[in-house]
Amino acid sequence: MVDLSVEIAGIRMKNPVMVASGTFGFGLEYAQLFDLSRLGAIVTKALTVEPWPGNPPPRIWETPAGLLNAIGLQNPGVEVFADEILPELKKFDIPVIANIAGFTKEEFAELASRLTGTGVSGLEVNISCPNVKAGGMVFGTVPELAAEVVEAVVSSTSLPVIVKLTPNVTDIVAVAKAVVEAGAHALSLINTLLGMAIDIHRKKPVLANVTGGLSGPAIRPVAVRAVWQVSQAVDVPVVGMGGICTGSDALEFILAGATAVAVGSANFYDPLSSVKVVEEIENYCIEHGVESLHELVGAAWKN
Amino acid sequence: MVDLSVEIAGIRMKNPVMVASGTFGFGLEYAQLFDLSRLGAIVTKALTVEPWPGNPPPRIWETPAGLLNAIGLQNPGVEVFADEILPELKKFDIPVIANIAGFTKEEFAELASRLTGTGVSGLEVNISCPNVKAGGMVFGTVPELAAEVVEAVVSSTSLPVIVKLTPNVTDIVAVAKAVVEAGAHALSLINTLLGMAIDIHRKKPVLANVTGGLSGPAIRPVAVRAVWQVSQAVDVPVVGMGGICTGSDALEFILAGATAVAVGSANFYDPLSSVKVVEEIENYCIEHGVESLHELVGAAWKN
Amino acid sequence: MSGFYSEVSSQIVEQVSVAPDCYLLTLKAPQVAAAANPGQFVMLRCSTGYDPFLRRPLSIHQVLREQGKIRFLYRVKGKGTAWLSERKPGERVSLLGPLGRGFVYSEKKKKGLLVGAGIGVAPLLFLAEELASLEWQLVTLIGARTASQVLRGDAFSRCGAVKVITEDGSAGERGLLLQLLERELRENDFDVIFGCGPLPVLKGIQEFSRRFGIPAQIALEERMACGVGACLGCVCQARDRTYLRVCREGPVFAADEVILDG
Amino acid sequence: MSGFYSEVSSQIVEQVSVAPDCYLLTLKAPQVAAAANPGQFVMLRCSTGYDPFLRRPLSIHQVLREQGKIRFLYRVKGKGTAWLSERKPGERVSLLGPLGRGFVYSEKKKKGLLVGAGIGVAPLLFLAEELASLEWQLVTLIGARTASQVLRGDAFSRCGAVKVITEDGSAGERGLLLQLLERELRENDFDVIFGCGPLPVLKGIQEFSRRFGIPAQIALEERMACGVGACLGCVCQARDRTYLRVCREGPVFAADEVILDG
Ligand SMILES: Cc1cc2nc3c(=O)[nH]c(=O)nc-3n(C[C@H](O)[C@H](O)[C@H](O)COP(=O)(O)OP(=O)(O)OC[C@H]3O[C@@H](n4cnc5c(N)ncnc54)[C@H](O)[C@@H]3O)c2cc1C
Ligand SMILES: Cc1cc2nc3c(=O)[nH]c(=O)nc-3n(C[C@H](O)[C@H](O)[C@H](O)COP(=O)(O)OP(=O)(O)OC[C@H]3O[C@@H](n4cnc5c(N)ncnc54)[C@H](O)[C@@H]3O)c2cc1C
Ligand SMILES: Cc1cc2nc3c(=O)[nH]c(=O)nc-3n(C[C@H](O)[C@H](O)[C@H](O)COP(=O)(O)O)c2cc1C
Ligand SMILES: Cc1cc2nc3c(=O)[nH]c(=O)nc-3n(C[C@H](O)[C@H](O)[C@H](O)COP(=O)(O)O)c2cc1C
Ligand code: FES
Ligand code: FES
Repeated sequence: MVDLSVEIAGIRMKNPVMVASGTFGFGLEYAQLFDLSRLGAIVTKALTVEPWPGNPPPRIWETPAGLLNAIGLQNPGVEVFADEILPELKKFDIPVIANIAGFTKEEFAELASRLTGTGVSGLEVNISCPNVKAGGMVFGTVPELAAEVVEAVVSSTSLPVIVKLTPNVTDIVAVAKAVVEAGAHALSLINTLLGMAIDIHRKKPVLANVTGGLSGPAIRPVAVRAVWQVSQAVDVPVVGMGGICTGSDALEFILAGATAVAVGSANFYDPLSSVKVVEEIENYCIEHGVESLHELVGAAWKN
Repeated sequence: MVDLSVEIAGIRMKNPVMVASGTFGFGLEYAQLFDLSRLGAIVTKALTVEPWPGNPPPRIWETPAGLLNAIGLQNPGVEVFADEILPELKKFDIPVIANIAGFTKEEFAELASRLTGTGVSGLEVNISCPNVKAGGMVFGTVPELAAEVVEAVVSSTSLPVIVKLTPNVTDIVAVAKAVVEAGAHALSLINTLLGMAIDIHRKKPVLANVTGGLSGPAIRPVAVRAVWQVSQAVDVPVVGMGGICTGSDALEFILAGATAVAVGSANFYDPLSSVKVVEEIENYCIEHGVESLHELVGAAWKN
Repeated sequence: MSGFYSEVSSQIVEQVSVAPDCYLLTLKAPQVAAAANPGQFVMLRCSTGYDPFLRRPLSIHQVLREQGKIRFLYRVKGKGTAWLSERKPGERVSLLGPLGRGFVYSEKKKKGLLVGAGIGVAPLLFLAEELASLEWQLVTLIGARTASQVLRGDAFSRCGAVKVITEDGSAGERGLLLQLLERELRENDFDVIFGCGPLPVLKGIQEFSRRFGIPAQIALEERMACGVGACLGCVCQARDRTYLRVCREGPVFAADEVILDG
Repeated sequence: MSGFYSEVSSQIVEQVSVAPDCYLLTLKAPQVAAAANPGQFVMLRCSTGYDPFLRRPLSIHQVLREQGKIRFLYRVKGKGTAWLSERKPGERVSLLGPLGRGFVYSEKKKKGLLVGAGIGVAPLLFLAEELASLEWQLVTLIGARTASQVLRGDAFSRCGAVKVITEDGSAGERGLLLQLLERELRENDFDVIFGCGPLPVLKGIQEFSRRFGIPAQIALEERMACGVGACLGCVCQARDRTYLRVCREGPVFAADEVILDG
């Protein structure tokens, strides 16, 4: 028996495979396709204080081995989530991590305190969304601003706090260190790369929002590099994501230093990919005589 | 007849399609495959002051819709280039742009002055190579350092100076403005994204250099976004590159604000892709009643 | 309405070209055949690797329930549909479905007007066959650029009357589909309109529905990533300016429910 | 040596499986057939889209000059070769070649020892046939894990003597190729050794070449992007520690010219 269980910031997971925020809705959409409790954790779509309409369409565009999205945080707001959606999700035996997005530091604090005690297992602080004008990625690109947000969140909740970083920076390690200093219990990386596409027939940007976030296999090398750099520089666990489609992809992140991983855009390619990733990691461990996943975390730089 | 000719920093090109540095050698490797003079310009592999051995292998790794490379500037040095290679290249009726890479500001200046008067049509200043320890990308990530290098180059040569930017920064517009201020006559963007891959069987990074530069269709959305942002912020022409494989890809860059484009990794996919891109741009212009390519430059934000 | 869906690997039974660039694809997919309602769609993976990466939405065109088969009618637009068109009987494709909310209709006999432009007839045949089996009285209007693009006319005529109009007059009348629609609504009585086609046609249906006071349902298209309501990528605008997911609240909407843009 | 190459779209004439996961592919490619030397390779595009993005290098296994055909012998390793193995006669593939510097040999009759491990026999058959036509005296040593992996033994035996060794003894002797090589060199005289196979075999050849004082030429492999010397991606280390391009200075090197790592 391979021990695949991991703990991220106090959140105990039976295996290291989560689904990435925004790519799995609130989980319920996929509940009939497979038993959600086969996953390590579910991360929700970003929640804002008020219900938020999001950006006008078109919101997505396919690119080579990836896609651009500019959803713009559409969500029913934290109240509806806590009162109506979370009770449904709790029926599954699986930690639920709420991805939160404030437009101000104060909103981040408000979201954190509102969700405390509701039964979510942790918070993922989204200071890296490239698709909103206020807040969003801006917080995540300046170490000082990022730290302020994290301090506000940590002081408003007893929940484990995972901070999600953007790769659209010169020095992701500097941001990582700043938020860990500010109290983050774990980091998750990466959010999408800022990109865009142009419709050559209309001679206009394809997305109504002009720019969007690039995700999918295309960005995997950038994500692995970010995990490699950050996991060596900080002492908190890292959740790796960015283009993970298969068990081998996930293992790249784990060997690079991730304690857990999230499957994002691959859910679109194959909605069963997250559970397949779990199986493939397990098979790899068996083949390689690995008894506990911990032996693999960061092995590419530890050994 | 469509007028495809463009001028970049005084370099007159019969069409806007170049080949990107490092993906086309010194051009001679491809000379027997097609008539090089069908292109707008050739950009050489990076030149250093001394012959440079480059990084140990493995140096390349395929990734979804792209590849990682860590060549590390292997080249025979500027002397051999000027004395032995350039005379061969001059036989073709096509501007040759020398890509230069110094490990110090002084070396950049030396390269610039050595190449002045040799017959190259311009310099592309590579302050964005992610694959060397000293110099390289570091210059390109700090606006002040970038500006210093550009000043040193501009004051050492009468040649047109194109500065090549890295996308691995929080704010590419800030770097662009700094180098234009410092005297750059044109900008080219983007160089590769910093990435890496891990061999899950050996449990080690795949590349001997650990990290490498990500190129190919995978990065195109990031490159188009960079061109869109920078071309609106500066008054010098922009050469767009990053994942261009087809005429439509090239047109995305032109509509986003690029006056010229470069075909890079696509040369590996199809060594004739650069000439096909020229043809496809021409056909598009005919279909869309475009008489001069200039009508299209930046049309996605101008109109 | 958005009931059970599954991910299945389905075997191709037949693939025939029915017009230039248009194919009729028959798959063995008993679960989908059993669960599908007219107007629903599936997400089909159109590659073996990552190119293209996203699945492609295709309407369920016809269901052969007893045989456990489903049919798609599609036009080759880009690389996904081109890949699909090269698949041969015996090969398998991965599909997710049935998805979305289809057409809504009563079991009682009524008079229905079906309006399909070009490849827009795709979701309408399944509907026509269901309604015909409920003994609805149907008129189907098919519009196309030219005769070869008039798709599946025979199959529709087994369900009721069919009127064809082409832009070049090479089949049926000469003119635009919306002209035919207007005349039809002027001359005959209908309880409901069901339409599918490009945006101008949908807008026309929306307008005539309002003007003639006849409820209409239209099937929308939007680029999709997940197809199941999870990514919020495929929205259209509701009358109250909120966003509705085409894959979940749609793809079929009451015509007066949505704002059609662009 | 690295002469004229071109980019051609070649028609597949035949594709047969010659062992588990191993295929013999015949293409119509008169230009390549006319220009190729033993040891050279081509870069084959193994997708219609961008997955995989890079072409795959394959050695020219056999040339049927009068017919304008070339053959490849390849093993399915990953997605590129898997894609190739699914191609059918009549389809076309895009290839660039012939590329690189092949084996060097004199027109005068000599005694040659060919050493091929597993799929490493691929570039050797073309060489064997050329040398045989120059009336060289040849011995070919073929090593494999098991009988089914002994490839093209018949074809080699038309060019000279063939000795087979397998790890499990299911064909020929039981043992390792390098043991057979050592004995052969001890017992018989050769003017030159030509080898291809995985790294340990190449290293063994390098060592025996030195020990027995017989010049050897070995065909190397390295991941390639351009295949024509432009990208500097495929280097190996020369004895003087500079880097040589496997695609241009190689893929065939004098054994004492390169440092084999890893
Ligand atoms: C619910 C639903 C049901 C459908 N049912 C059917 C059906 O039954 N039959 C059928 O034939 N089709 C149907 N479609 C449309 C079908 O999904 C598309 O034609 C298909 O996805 C095209 O994929 P492709 O890979 O072939 O083309 P792509 O390569 O994706 O696109 C082809 C070209 O069109 C351009 N393009 C695509 N979309 C846009 C856009 N929104 N704006 C600007 N340019 C664009 C692309 O850039 C590209 O150049 C349906 C769509 C939806 C949403
Ligand atoms: C000059 C030359 C001639 C060749 N001739 C032949 C021939 O005649 N016949 C033949 O069968 N093969 C030949 N090869 C090898 C052949 O090119 C490869 O097997 C092929 O490119 C594999 O492509 P693929 O897409 O099938 O596998 P890929 O998907 O590219 O690789 C398969 C697996 O191997 C792993 N992998 C590949 N390379 C490495 C590496 N360097 N380090 C670690 N992991 C790696 C990949 O990650 C992947 O998991 C030749 C190679 C060269 C350089
Ligand atoms: C459609 C879509 C919506 C997303 N929404 C969110 C979000 O609400 N909050 C967030 O932190 N990340 C969001 N992301 C980013 C993903 O969680 C993930 O970080 C990113 O897509 C990289 O992983 P991938 O390449 O596996 O998709 C979204 C991504 C996509 C594709
Ligand atoms: C193998 C390889 C070598 C490269 N060498 C250089 C170089 O020497 N100097 C430079 O400025 N850019 C170099 N580049 C970057 C390219 O010129 C180009 O900016 C980048 O690859 C993005 O374009 P592409 O996606 O079309 O390849 C290299 C890229 C590759 C793939
Ligand atoms: S396609 Fe994902 S919500 Fe509709
Ligand atoms: S593969 Fe490009 S130099 Fe050899």
